[in-house]
Amino acid sequence: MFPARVAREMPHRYRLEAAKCKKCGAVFFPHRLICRECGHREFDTINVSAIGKLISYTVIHTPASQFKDESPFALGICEFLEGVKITAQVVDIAAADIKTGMDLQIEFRRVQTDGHAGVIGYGYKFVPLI
Amino acid sequence: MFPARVAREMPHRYRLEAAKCKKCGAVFFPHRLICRECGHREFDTINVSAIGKLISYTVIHTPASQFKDESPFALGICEFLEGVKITAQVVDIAAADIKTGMDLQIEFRRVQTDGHAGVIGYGYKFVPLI
Amino acid sequence: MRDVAIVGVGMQKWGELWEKSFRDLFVEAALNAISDTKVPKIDHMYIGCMTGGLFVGQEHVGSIMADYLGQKHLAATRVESACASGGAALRCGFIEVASGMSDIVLVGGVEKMTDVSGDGATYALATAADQEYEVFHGATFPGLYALMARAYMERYGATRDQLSAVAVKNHDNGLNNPNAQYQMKLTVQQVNESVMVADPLRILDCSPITDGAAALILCPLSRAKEFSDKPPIKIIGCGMATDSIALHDRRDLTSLDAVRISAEQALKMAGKKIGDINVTEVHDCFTIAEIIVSEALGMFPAGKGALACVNGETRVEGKFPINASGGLKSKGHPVGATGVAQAIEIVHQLRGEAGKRQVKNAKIGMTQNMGGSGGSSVVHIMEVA
Amino acid sequence: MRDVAIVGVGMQKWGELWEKSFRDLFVEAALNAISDTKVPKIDHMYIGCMTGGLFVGQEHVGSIMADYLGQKHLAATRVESACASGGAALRCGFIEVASGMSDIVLVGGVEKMTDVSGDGATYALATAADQEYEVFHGATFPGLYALMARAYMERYGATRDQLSAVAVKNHDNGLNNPNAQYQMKLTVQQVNESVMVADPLRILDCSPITDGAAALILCPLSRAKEFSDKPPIKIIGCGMATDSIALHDRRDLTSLDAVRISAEQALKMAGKKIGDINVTEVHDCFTIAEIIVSEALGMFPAGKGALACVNGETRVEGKFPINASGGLKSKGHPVGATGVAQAIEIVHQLRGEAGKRQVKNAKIGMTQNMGGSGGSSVVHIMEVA
Ligand SMILES: [Zn+2]
Ligand SMILES: [Zn+2]
Repeated sequence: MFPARVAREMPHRYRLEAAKCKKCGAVFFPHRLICRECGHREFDTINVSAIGKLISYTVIHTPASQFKDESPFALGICEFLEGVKITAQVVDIAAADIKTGMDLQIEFRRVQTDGHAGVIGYGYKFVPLI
Repeated sequence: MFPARVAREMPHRYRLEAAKCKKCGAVFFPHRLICRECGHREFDTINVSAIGKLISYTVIHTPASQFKDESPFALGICEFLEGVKITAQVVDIAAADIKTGMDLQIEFRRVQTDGHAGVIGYGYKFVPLI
Repeated sequence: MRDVAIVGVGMQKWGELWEKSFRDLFVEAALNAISDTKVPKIDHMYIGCMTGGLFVGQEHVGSIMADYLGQKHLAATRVESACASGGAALRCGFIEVASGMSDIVLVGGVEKMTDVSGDGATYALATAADQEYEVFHGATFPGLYALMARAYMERYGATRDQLSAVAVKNHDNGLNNPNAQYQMKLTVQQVNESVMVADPLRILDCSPITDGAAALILCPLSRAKEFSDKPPIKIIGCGMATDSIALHDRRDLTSLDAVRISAEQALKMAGKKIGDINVTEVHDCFTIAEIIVSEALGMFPAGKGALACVNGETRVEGKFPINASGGLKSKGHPVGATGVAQAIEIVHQLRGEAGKRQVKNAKIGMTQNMGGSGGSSVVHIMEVA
Repeated sequence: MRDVAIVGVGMQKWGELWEKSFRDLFVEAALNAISDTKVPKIDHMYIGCMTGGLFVGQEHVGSIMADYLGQKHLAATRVESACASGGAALRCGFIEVASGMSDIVLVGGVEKMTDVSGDGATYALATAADQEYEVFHGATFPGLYALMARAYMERYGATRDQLSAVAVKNHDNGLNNPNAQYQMKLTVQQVNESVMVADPLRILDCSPITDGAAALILCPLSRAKEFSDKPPIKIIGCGMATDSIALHDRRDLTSLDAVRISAEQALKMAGKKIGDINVTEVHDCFTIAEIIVSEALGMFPAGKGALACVNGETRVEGKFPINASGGLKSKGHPVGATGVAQAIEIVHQLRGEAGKRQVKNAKIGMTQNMGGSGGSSVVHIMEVA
């Protein structure tokens, strides 16, 4: 059985579900109960598009314990068509080849081998376009 | 090397050192920087006497994880001649034989096998008089 | 100091709310409170939360909750006093409005306790006790209250049945509270025979592990009519006190001095006597706690609290109705939220909207919220303005 | 609201204080603050602490600290806003005295960070970020500020040398502060060549892991002469704001809106403009933070903060002296204590007792304390009364 914490985040982490405000159209990832832009409380569920633009990145050399084995690893923020920005690891590319402004694609991967929650965590990572 | 946290508590946990207010004589275990009774800030170091009187006890059936192996175990509060009261496990006696008001003696034992701090913790426990 | 009123309240049905995250729990309760009013915006927010760090790996509680509440840039302060975090947050909110620093303040409380294992929750809760001189030796919260219970029973001759009567009474009340986690009737025998947790306390002496949140809206009394058509509830007394963190450092295991002192302060500020209070919510984290608290508040002499409950004096129709909501025992105990939810129950009682658990002619109400084994206590007194 | 003054301050030399426990650290600083005054007793206490739970397994911080401070039954409230916990505690204390609820309030801050491993500290600090949408993916605090640093450098053409200039300046100041953790001179080259932590940030861009505490005493300005012969320092402005907890949810990675808004609030309350401020302590948890904060405060236009530091404008003798104390970078950063220690430095500066790091003719001072990657900010403005 999945721990509740993993199950709860599955729509976002596994299916990239976002919430689009029915009133003003603002998009939030993950979902919210009230729109940060207009205060409306009803949303449509949409999916974040698969390709985003990298707006900044870093290479982390001193991670928390559950990421020790992968260190150093790149972490970036991508901006997507819907207006949402997402933080995730940038993988399958050498650090020297990562450039701000490049397009990256979202893929489903194992993220943590064993977090403080004591479970294997799966979710999205950014990879280069094929 | 001892972690700092263990070394810091050694005077209290290993040697039962208490602080006696130089002004009003109140005794504190562990030490304090200011007397809770009179506000004085100078103390003499004394040792808590080895035998105390049990003023209440319980038998814990649902402990935190580092005490799982010993569950159920008795925990009591003893009052000592110097006026201090101390909480510790009551061991080497069947739960049914523990009585409020009985005299118990302090002994040095292993207390935790592996706490959240990740170290083996030694300290005092209460045992019956020989 | 300006007069301060509660003009809106909100929570949700509490329980093991696996589908609701820490942030969603809080936002849901806060939106319910906002919807209970006509306030246009919030000026400041206080959030009671005992340990977001250990329960969900999330501190910086003010920032995340202001963000997800959709209140851009809202200043928000998280407040902690163990299980009295909610009461401490209410005190801060009261002072913020009384001072004139802010007009509209949201006071909330939240705890998400079921994302960790039972062991993990036991560890997290034990951080309210002395980590080095209680917890290191194996003390748990039921264990500390068990030490108080045995001392009380031996000194005053209180019985197992008398402890159980507290749980039975609170579950009877909780049956009439749709937001309660456990809406089920208990018998003395069921409590007496339930699984041992820390002798003499059994599982049905203990409040449960709960996910939940609660929130209320404060404003200057002079502006209350702008924001609500319901009767404004004025905060007339506020007291807070601490005691030694370690139970063994108290002068007496069967007394709760922080409770006594915080109640004396609040009564003095309100200009009331305990006999003036019509309805009270107290911190019954364990059956023994409600008994000793009722004595510390001055309702009953030392050693007589257990019998008073058995005699019905603390029932909804009694002289001192205690925990008409069902208390922590039946309603649940998401530690950071509890103090705020206590105030919400008093608001419902004073507004006359408590339904089947309504205390008749309730004009003045009191809340008592406790941290740890009595290391802190916060008391509020409210009346219909 | 009553006028409020700071009449006493205390801390200790910060560092890796292995021999001092969580409780002793706090009590030592609090006793030093009390000894700096003639106050007979404390009416209430606020304690800033980010995560006693994760660093030392101790919550219920108010109870344990009141107990070990020897102040029987003193009401004490712990306040958290991540690394801005100290600033948030000062805001609460200011309001408590301003309201008339209490006359003498001790505001303290404490963090004991070296009882856990480096990994453990990284985890504990990361709970100030979004646990589910940043930390889950591997974000650390240096990592988040590194994302800001790269965006800033690429947008404005800031250089590696310019980041390093901030560290060099703050270490130069720290040489003159006997309480600073690192009293050592740095060169641009040393910073540039130090170990990489999160590209482009290196270890000497980062504030250290520190054990420490700080405390100050507040009272109504009208009573300040009773308690101290030193010039009372009046709090004339107080601002606080939040922003999204996740860095990626901000409108712009190179701005800090919570800082800008909290500063605007405080300046408005004080009736001052940024040009009126003679001395400022800001939250330089990383070199890039000081640069962006100096812009958000309105000292320099966006993109010009890095150059302003290089040009000496933020040195003790510059137009806008920043972090004369050495800042978090040299003084150390026990997260819950930092905001309180910033106020202590301003008190020393306004009293004219800052020795070799004294800013000339300092009459008005400002503190800016930040939580997380900018998810909260608290600003205070003070002047010699
Ligand atoms: Zn909208
Ligand atoms: Zn003394």
